Amino acid sequence: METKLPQGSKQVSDVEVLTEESGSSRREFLGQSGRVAAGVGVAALLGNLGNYALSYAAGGPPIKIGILHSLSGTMAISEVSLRDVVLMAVEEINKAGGVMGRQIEAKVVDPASNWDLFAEKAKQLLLEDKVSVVFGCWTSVSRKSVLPVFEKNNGLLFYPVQYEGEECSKNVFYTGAAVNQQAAPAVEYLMSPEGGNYKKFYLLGTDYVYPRTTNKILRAMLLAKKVPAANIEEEYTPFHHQDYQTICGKIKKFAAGGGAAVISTINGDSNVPFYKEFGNQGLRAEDAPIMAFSVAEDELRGMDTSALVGHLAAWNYYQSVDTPQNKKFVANFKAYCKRNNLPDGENRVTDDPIEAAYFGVYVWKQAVEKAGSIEVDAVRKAVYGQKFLAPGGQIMMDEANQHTHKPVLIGEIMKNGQFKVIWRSKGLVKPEPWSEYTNPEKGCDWINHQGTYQKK
Amino acid sequence: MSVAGIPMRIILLSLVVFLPFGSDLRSALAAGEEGQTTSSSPQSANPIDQALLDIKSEDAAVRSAAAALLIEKGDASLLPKLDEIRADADRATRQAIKPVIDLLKNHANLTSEQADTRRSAAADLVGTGRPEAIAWLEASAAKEQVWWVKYTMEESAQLMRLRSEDQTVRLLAIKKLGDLRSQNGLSALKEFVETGAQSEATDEQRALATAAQTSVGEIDSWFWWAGAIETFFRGISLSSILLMMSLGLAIVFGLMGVINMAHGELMMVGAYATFITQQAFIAWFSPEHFDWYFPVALPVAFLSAALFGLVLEATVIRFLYGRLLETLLATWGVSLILMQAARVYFGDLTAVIAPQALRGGAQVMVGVYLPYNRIFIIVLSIVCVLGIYFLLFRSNLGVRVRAVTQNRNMSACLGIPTRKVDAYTFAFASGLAGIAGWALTMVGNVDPGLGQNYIVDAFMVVVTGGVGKLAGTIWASLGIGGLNKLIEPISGAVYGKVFILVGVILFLQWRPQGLFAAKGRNADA
Amino acid sequence: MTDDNLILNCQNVVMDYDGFKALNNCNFSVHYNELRVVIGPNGAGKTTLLDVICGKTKPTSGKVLFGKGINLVGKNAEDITKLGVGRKFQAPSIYANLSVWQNLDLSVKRASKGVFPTLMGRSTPAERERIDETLETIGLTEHAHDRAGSLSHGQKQWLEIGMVILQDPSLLLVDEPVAGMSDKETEQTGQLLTKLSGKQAIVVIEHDMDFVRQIANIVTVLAEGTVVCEGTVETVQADEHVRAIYLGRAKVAH
Amino acid sequence: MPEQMATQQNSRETLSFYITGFVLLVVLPVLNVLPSEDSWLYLSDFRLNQFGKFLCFAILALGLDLIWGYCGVLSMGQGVFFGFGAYCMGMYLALQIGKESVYGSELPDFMVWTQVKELPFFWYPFKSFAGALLGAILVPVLFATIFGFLAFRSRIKGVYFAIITQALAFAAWLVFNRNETRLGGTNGLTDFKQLLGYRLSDPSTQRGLYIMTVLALGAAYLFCRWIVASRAGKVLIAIRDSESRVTFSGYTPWMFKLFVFVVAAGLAGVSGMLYVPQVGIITPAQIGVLPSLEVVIWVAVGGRGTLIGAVLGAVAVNYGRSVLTNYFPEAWPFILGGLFVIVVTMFPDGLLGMIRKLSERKKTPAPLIKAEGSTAA
Repeated sequence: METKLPQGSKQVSDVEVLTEESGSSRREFLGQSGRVAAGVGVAALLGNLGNYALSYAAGGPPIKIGILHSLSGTMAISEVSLRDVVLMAVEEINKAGGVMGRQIEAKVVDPASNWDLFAEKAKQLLLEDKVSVVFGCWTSVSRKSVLPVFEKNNGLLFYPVQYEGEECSKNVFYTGAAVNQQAAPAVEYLMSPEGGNYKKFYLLGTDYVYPRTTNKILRAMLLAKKVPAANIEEEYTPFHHQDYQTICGKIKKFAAGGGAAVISTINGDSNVPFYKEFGNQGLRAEDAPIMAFSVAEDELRGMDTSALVGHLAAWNYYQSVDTPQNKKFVANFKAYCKRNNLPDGENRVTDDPIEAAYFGVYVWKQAVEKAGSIEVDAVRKAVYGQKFLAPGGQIMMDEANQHTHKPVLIGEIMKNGQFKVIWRSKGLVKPEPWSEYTNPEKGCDWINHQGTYQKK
Repeated sequence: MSVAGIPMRIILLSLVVFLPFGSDLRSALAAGEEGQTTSSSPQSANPIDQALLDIKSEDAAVRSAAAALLIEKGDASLLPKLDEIRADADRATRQAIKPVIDLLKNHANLTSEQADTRRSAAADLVGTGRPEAIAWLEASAAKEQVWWVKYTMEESAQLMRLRSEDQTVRLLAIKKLGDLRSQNGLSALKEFVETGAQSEATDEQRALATAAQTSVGEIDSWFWWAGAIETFFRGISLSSILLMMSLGLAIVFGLMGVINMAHGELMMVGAYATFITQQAFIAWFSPEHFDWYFPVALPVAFLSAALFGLVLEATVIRFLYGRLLETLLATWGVSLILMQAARVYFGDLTAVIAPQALRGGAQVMVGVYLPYNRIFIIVLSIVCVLGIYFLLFRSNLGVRVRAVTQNRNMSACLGIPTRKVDAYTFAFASGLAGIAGWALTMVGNVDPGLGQNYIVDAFMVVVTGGVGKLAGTIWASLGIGGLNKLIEPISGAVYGKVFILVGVILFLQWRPQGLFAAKGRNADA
Repeated sequence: MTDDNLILNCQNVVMDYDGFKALNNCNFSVHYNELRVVIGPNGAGKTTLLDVICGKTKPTSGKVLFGKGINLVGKNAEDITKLGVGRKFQAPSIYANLSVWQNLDLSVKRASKGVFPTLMGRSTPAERERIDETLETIGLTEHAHDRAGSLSHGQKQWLEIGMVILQDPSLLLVDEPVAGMSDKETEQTGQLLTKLSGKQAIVVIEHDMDFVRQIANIVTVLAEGTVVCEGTVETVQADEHVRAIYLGRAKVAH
Repeated sequence: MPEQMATQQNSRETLSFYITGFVLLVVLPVLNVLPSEDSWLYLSDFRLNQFGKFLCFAILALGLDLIWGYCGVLSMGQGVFFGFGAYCMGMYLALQIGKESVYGSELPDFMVWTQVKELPFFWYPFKSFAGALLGAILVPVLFATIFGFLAFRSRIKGVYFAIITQALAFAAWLVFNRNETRLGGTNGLTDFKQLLGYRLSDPSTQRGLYIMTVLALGAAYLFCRWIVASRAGKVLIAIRDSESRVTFSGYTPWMFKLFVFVVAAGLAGVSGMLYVPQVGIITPAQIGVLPSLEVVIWVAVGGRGTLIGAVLGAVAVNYGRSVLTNYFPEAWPFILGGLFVIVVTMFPDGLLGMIRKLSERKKTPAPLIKAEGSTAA
């Protein structure tokens, strides 16, 4: 098997990138005019039209599933891709004969980046549309807001994004990473000789539950690894914060003398101003690398990557992962976006949450077939221990704790917005919803216990 | 998807589903790697070539010996080979190879053409900890022309001297670092102070501690001032952004009696115009001319925002003259529409690549580094203010605009085409927003929410400054921006903003009409 | 210096707008139950004088003594109104979206006009009677329940006068009441003002010399912020200084 | 003769009030309970609950209508007062979760992950239901009193006031988003379990809450109508038409503005208080600039200056949103923005104004409230 990553081995020069892209950019530039009309209408219709034609082909009435991702508002930028990939998976499955011979019918709703609306739309999917499973949510806030709805009505949610852990709901399957599958190994890597022996850590995040909890765990971990408290700095900025002058000044001071790294859980549109300011204030990736947990290919797609090159990220999957099934997946996704006139068409990229959303659908399909039913409790039991060859490689659902065993990959940002994998974990990492550093006494188990339990 | 593709896909899918689950992904993926690294190669006569092979050895001692040899004998010509090895290497090899690459690369870079590269190399050499680098650094420093690079080389050399065994060398280095006001030396110096303060410290350590204490004092007081200057600069920088935004707002508010909530979205139009210009350059021009897109984007941004402004004026605002609150609400609606249109059309985060000239910054003195993009915006805002001043107070058009402002009917009687003046004024203010958007692409991203980020602050500036007074807008933006940056290090960004709001409300208690209230008979008509 | 017969006594009032002195050491006094007309060229400071008296603007310096020696300077407009100064603006200032009757009802003088008394209060029969009387006086009985905004210009002016009357002011300030009125309306307005002058002091600002002649007893001429001349219509018209001001102005203006 | 007209209109209004009340209070819940789930008459729990949410918004809209529609003072910060009420109730509900929480702690979940060890002092009053009820009304009222006093007394008017309240909404949004505020940050408060011992997940509890909301809306409507019909109500309109005239009639306009601003804030608090148990979550997203402005559009669409218009607008816009986001999710901001523009420029009287114009074309008396557009600063 070829292990060289194409982007890793070939040093793509500045000029090459520009010329390489020029062909498609021109097309894109010229073709944009037709997109406005298409964009508005298509999104809404996709959910239904594509599937109706096939839905009554064989095996009984279609199985209804729900897709709960923001298609408007601030989170749309990230979440629209997840809707796209779930619909793509549904299309693939339907073409391949559906689930137990029944077609899948996807019901797409738009909670509009409004957390309250998430709860309402979740209710609607479960109570009105009576869907058998929901794929959805991005932010922890939205998940927290729909959680009571799913628990109350015994629904099933596949949640595809890395998150802060400390949750163990039997109505949710977490296909993204827990903290010990992303953040903790990344910081351990930075502390290792290979990673650069970093000794001081500036934990910078957007002010919400994921960064707060992650940093809480990281701080406990760093303290346990004998990093003095004085060498850990923690700071939070509001959503959409734009002016990072003061913070970069602080980091500069913090990093003077070397040995410092920035652990960034900055979310969304704040990243560009942050990285720009970081570079413009004379800080370099060599002085103080930024290790990010919320910057993936999809976010980099639109960014000016020149300010980001050399900085790091930790995920469980990159588009550049070199497996045959991934090549196919990436090509399929681009083709799907182009075929359906989605914005940016074949320039779209895949990333970790997109992959997690994608294999979530297949895991559910396998579980339904194993259970021979779409009934939530039966499906849930069948999910435990399911394995699937995801684009990034084999993954496994945990036997008891609702989470996913995944590999951890640390990547370096390259000029073309892709990642060069510079470190990977040995095998799959077992998910720990309750961190060993902050909640060593707690565990999550729905087979032998009722969810969260106290370890003896 | 073609019809032929379907069976293909089904086969693939079933393959995927029924693939044996036992196989460990990691081993599958890594198979190639291991195969390569274990293959040992024949002996070679050249010691360097031999070392290049040895460094891949599984024996740690062999590896480190090879590394030592490479550092001693090697030069920059080895780098491509080393990089090649590194790309395929396993973890242990990488770790062994890293210091070699670091040292050789940085040594070579000390004589680079680029000042930045030389400086980076000088800074990075400290991390290698190899004493031979001191001589390189000092030799380069002697020849160096750029003061900041020279400074870094000297600083790095002294930082490495701190690790010397020789007491006098260390003492001298400590003193030198103090003289250099070296911020990078601060943590090391503080360590000396701490060691010296311990009860079991030797006399030598105490002497070092005393010297270090003096140096730390020097550095600290220097950086207090440097910090103050940087904070001041940041305040000015934020103020200039606010000013750029508020100028257009103040014009339409003061001269036309229109509150334009879509002003931020007109900025967004300017930013997207810049982005489109960039895309056009990528598509149609050769890469070496790429940086020209930015100056070209200025008129594009101005004109496109002005055009949007014209349309907005003609379709919405002209029905609402004299109805301030209604203009506020209607333009808010327009802003929602423009934002969503951008979201649907551009779909995503898009960003503009800064031209080379606006990247990085200038080291004006030790501890004070001013980013070029910020300096650029400050200068731009000054230019805009001067431009507006001349246009409004020194040009024919300006006289007409002010005439219409003061007495619409009379102006109409005197033959001034008031409709046109309205439209042009609004378009001009919109164009200003476009310029602000153009400039903002240098500090942030281009996204549909661009306008919303600063709009509330900009309105606060207009309200605080007083309606229709250019000077008020300038002073208010300086005040709000400066205060914000002054408070922020203490209170954090959020509470800083809250303090500012409370401040503005209290300020309006004292001066309800703003800083520069229009006085006169019709003041509160 | 106080004169028992004076309801209003402005002493050395200066109103300085950024260097432009709208009122410049203006001394102006009015007796109880007098109908006084103030004339003067544009920009003479007539409206400013009324603004200063009723508390709309604060003078730069000077005193405005009202009734038994109360200085109005520094008091806010509501309080001055409660003391008994009524003001009618040049442009009709009425509540367009309320009925005529409601317009008047809001203006009736009441013990308290605070929020809660207003919230709870209902019109007493006596108040209704007064409102009806006033409607009669200003000739709007038939329009009592029309939206005030639908009245003609002259009717709006009368309505505003009616509103001011209901406040029972002892001093009524009227700014150009007949501007834009037809001849007939002007005459009726004149009669209305004359009728009222028996009960309260009235200061009228006016340009229309015919109207001035119809109503005026004593005329004060204001120019460049000071009183230039005071006396009967005839005296004033004969005054050389006054003629110079008007003619001089006229030359410049045309 | 005028009284006759007024009473005629009054009786018509009273009748429609009773009919609407009957439908909301009796017919809808009965449709929810009696028919079988397959019947076309059946109103699902979800829909009833959703309707309850709309009615909460209607209370919020009533408040804004008083201050903006009648008094002409545009407050773009109503979301803040709504949020105060909602958070007060939310804090009570969060404390009622107790050991049922994810972390099994007596403290609300978010305090566990933000490492708050002890309940902050300002949470204590909300341990009791009475404290929450009182807080939900008093907190917005007190805050509005202070803010309004500062703003109105110094004669901050028109757009100045609008911009200041918008800044208020923005600042409040930032502060509530901050985890140091100890109110749950961006996540807000959620995962509520019970209210006074009733499980919030029970349809019957939700039905009860719905009925409470209808009753509150009815009371709020009557209260507003009483204000509007009183002489003070006329003063409000008078202030809108000609503030200086009001001053020269001996009233102190800023006191009336303050009064009505405080009433609006109190109504917003009540609305928020009822909203939380029905929706089950409150986050800063409901406090910011956009939600505050959406209230304005409800009122504008329904018809400002008419109480029924405000109620109608709130329900219609929200219902439209709920339906349209299902079919054209990406189009909703266009529709909302378009509504702003069209209503403001072409239909200043909103839906109700249009209906009136159509139905009363032949009858002469113009509607009492007609937007003259004279609300300049």
